[in-house]
Amino acid sequence: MKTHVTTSINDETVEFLCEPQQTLLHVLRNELGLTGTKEGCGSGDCGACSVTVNDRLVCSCLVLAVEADGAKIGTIEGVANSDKLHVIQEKYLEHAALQCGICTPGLIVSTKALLEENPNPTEAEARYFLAGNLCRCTGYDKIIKAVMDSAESLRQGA
Amino acid sequence: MSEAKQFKYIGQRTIRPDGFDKVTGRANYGADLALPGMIWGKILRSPHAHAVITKLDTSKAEAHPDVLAIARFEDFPTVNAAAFAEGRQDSGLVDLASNILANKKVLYHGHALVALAARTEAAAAQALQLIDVEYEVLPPVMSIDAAISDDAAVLHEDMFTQGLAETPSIASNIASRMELKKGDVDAGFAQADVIVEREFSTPTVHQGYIEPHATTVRFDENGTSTIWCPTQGHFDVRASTARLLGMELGQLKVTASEIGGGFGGKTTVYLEPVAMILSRKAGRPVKMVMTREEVFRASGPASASQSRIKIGAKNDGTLVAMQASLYYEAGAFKGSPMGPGCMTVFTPYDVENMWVEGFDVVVNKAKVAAYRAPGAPQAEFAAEMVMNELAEQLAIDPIDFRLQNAAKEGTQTLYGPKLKAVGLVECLQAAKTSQQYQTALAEGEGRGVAAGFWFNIGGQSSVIINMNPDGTGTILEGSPDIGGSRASMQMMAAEELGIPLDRLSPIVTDTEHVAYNQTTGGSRTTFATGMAVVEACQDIVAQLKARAAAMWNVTSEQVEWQEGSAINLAGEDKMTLAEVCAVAEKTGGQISGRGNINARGAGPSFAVHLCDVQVDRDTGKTDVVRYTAIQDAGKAIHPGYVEGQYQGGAAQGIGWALNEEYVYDENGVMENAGFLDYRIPLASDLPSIDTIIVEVPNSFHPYGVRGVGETGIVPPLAAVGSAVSNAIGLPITDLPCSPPRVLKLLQEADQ
Amino acid sequence: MAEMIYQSPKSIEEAVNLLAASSGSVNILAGGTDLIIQMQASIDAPRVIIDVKKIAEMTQAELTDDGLLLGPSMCCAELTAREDIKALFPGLVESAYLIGSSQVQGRASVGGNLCNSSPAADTVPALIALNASCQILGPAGERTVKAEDFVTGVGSNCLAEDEFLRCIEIPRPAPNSADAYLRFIPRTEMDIAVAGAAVSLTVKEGICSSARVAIGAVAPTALLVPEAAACLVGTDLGTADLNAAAAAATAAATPITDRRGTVEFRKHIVGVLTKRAASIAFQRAKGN
Amino acid sequence: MATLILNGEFEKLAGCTTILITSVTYRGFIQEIVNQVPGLEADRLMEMALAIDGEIIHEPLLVTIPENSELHFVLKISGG
Repeated sequence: MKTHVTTSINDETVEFLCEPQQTLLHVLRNELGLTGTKEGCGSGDCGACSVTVNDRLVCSCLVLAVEADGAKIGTIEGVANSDKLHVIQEKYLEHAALQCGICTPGLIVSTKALLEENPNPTEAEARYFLAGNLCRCTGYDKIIKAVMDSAESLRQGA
Repeated sequence: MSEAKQFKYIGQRTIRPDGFDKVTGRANYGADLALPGMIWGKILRSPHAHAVITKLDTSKAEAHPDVLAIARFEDFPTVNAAAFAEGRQDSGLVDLASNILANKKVLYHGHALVALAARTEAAAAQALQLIDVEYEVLPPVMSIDAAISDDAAVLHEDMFTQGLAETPSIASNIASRMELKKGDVDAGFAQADVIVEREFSTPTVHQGYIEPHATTVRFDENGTSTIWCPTQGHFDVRASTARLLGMELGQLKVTASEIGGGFGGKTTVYLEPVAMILSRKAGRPVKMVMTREEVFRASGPASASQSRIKIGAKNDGTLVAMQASLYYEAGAFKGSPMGPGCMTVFTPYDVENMWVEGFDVVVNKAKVAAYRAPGAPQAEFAAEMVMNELAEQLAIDPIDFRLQNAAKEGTQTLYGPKLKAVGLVECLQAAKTSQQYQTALAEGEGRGVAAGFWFNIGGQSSVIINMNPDGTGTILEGSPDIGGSRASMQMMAAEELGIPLDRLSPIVTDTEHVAYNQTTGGSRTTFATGMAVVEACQDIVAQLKARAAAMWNVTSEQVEWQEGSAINLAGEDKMTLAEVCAVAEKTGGQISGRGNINARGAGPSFAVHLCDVQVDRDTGKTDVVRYTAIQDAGKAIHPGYVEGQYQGGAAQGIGWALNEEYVYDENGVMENAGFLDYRIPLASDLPSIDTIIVEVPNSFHPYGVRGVGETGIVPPLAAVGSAVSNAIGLPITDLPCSPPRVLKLLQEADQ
Repeated sequence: MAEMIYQSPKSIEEAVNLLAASSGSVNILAGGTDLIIQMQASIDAPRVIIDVKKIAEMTQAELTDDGLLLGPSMCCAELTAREDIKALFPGLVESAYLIGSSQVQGRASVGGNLCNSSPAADTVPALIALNASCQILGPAGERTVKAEDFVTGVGSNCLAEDEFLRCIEIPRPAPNSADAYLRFIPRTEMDIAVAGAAVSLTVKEGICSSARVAIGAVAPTALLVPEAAACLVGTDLGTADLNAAAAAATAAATPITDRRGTVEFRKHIVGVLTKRAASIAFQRAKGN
Repeated sequence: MATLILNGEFEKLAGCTTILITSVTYRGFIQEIVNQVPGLEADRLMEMALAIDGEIIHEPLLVTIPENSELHFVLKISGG
């Protein structure tokens, strides 16, 4: 029996029907067409599906879609303000912090969560906070530089 | 040549043209496409590593109300069992088919048996349970030693070792042997004051791309069938699928989606031909997506290897002889990268006497695929470990030791040609003066140095550039962009035409809009497709000059192209590119440039890596504390993405050296088929990886480009291995240097 | 696939009644970081899912004069952000911080970690070392079980089908007390513990006056190891004392060999961790 | 006159390490080898890439072989 869910995704009210065992990731991608959130493992080990639920960073593959009822969901599609990129997105591009780009949406959502929680992280804190976001292309160096540079700009109110 | 000339865009750190879509989540990857009426395909996989299929009954599944199609080996029209028996099929095609849908025998745990398509993903998963299979289980052959032993179970009754003086009459698990030699190694070793000989092993590892294989296909009876998939080579996906299904190339359009990592692992097909069979039978579009577990069990990992290396030197540090025996696991079907392994193992050194033999061995593991400089990391790991041990015995600095024997222009390689200008010496010198090498080691730290070589390739690339009336242009290329190559195509075109970057949009188009392009691999794209882009631009410039000449009523010879404008040498006139395009209508129609080439003269590249580690002697755990990757790029078009290739290769190599390995149980079942227990490096596992770009131009490329994608994974295995060895004061011979293995070495040494 | 029902009670009472009413395959959903993976993996998923995160008490933590009343479903990210709790129980907070990634800590909870009852659960040794007890609620009423008795085997615990974990109580430590938890993994993050050790102790005039040592991932359940604690009590944790405690932990361990480590490796490592965790707790208790 | 240098299996089959080549076309070059060394089959040779003075050419069908050049057969490399 499908359940009716009313939720907020990137500050827009969204309603959908889902099976109780469907994950939030599955519904975002396959029912709502929000494919910016990626699936790399389906077991919470890669972070490609990172979203925020009530402003807390989670793997959407480890959240049931029904749990979204009455909650506030944030996805990569909501990070930029229409065509105006968020500072973090600009810094990822400036620092060449992506190659294939499949991990990038998850990393940007996680970086945003990190900097909202800790606006002035050390490099080590950034590396540990982002340990759940696997990237196989970059060796992380440019990602971390982009994160530190984003933090700097945001502190200066960019 | 590139040294002299000042560039406007080449060498700048521009913003990649595909960047906006990738940071906003708009970019569409393999699993992101949904078609109207689409159904879901899933695959039943073998629970045994080695078995004969005695019964395969799909009738119950076919009866399931939601199941619309079933696919099995017999559904490959051009590769049926009969043709196989009569030996009419080339074995490559049969192996390809038998790997994606098993034929009579399953050869590894996870081997695809049969596929079905159902209305929903859940129904497809459920229906798989209804398929009735019976097996006669055979003993799994899980290592090179087991595979080559006389009493080994034979995987393929029709496989007789190739490359021997005479082909044996008894089938074995050794697919082929190769031998390369120059000079006389025995005479060489006779002159040696010091000889080091050791045996090494490396485990089965996976490329570990974050995006699982996925595809969405639609079979069209009367028109063009379509495939959407993440691949390094959509033209080759088209070729394989067409051959397996007996289709004409013109009946099949393949679109390369954005690709979430490949590293060589997405250069072949697994799902696409199977999905096409299902779509043809069901008359509906079919989508298939591998789970992460399926990716580990049934895509193409990289060969495990065993090797024996013997190197001799004189007391003054001169190398006199190098000898290697290299064994590579191919997985279930022949075709490991043993050949390139033999050809690369000693290439960094200019030594008179060399002898190398290699063996391609089949085992009950997934068929290997390419992985970044395929074959080279395993072989050069072993060679470089011995080089460092020799340097230590000779009490010579390991960089000086390599400098003394380094390959350079004119060096006769073991694999054939003499080297043209290469940058190994420059890389070694840069390493010597690097900040890391100048930094003293702290208590308990160890340092490792290693060199690495990879050929790089050229090959076929086809590019079309269409100019618009307003002077903007579209670059149509057919090389899937796995690391930012669209940025370098845009930069090279803007440089050639002399117009701003944002006037040109590079697009990786489908198989219908440009002619054949070889797969993105072999570090060929910025080199070869870049050459095609330059050729297409030169084609356009010639036309622009002719059009301007027509407007001025002079000959083309009287027109010169300077910084994006036509100049009339006969007068004062000048027309910008946009102005010429605007009058194209009057001067003979719109302007397109074409560059269809088969690029030669790929520039070999060398790298040198430095690794410092700290080893916890109580637990055997290694932390990488400093790392520097130095490599000859020939010319870095976009330094940011060149550094990214160095850093990415280094990170993968560090993972290979420290923690990555397939762990199998006694039945040949992989026990760690997930990112939880197949441990690729995390952000918190790595220090910042410093890079030094060396530029010794490749004379065959208009900008001096060499490939940079692969060489960076070659040195890390020995750089890390030697650093650990240096830290614990014991030899390292087997990868990975995981904590239990290192602790065991320390404990054995204490007793 | 079996029809599944999702319930999200708003009160403890509602949860008790739902649990009593739903016979057969029923699961409590806390963070779901284990349950949801199990659900996706198995064809026959549980028929009833009771999500307890919408019950306020289940996700709150209160420090009283007696100690900590921890809502079992408070996510680790929220727990590790609580400086007041960290000040009293640094080892427990460390163990919660070590569970999975930032993303997983946004969901996973100490109660979920207990109820999933994995031998490698990071917070369980920490709870045992802190002498924690578990308030269990069912139709028959409430009962209390010591943390070391809660988990009964690999993936099994003392909860009856109609019971659930309502609260975790941790007594307020005596003055000059501290705890520490260490685990060993091959990488720096993300892995499942190969071995873990938690030590909680009290110091009087530079001497360890009382201690509890618990080890994880080296037996079917996390173990309290009094023999190891005995090696510490009455000492200033000199090298010999620490080595004795390590040896006792190694002796108490009965691990298995699997893809994450061999018997020999795990027995050795749990000793090393016990030694190191004891030193850290000792330094903390002495206030440096 | 160009010099073909043989290695590995080809050297074994040929029983020599160098062959002098007079033809300037690839087709003639292959024919010349087969004539001189019956052990070497044209098909096998034409599966290989050809290196002319160090430049590796995967599809040499239309090359002209320069005077005094050094030639090697090289296994075709694909890469990752």
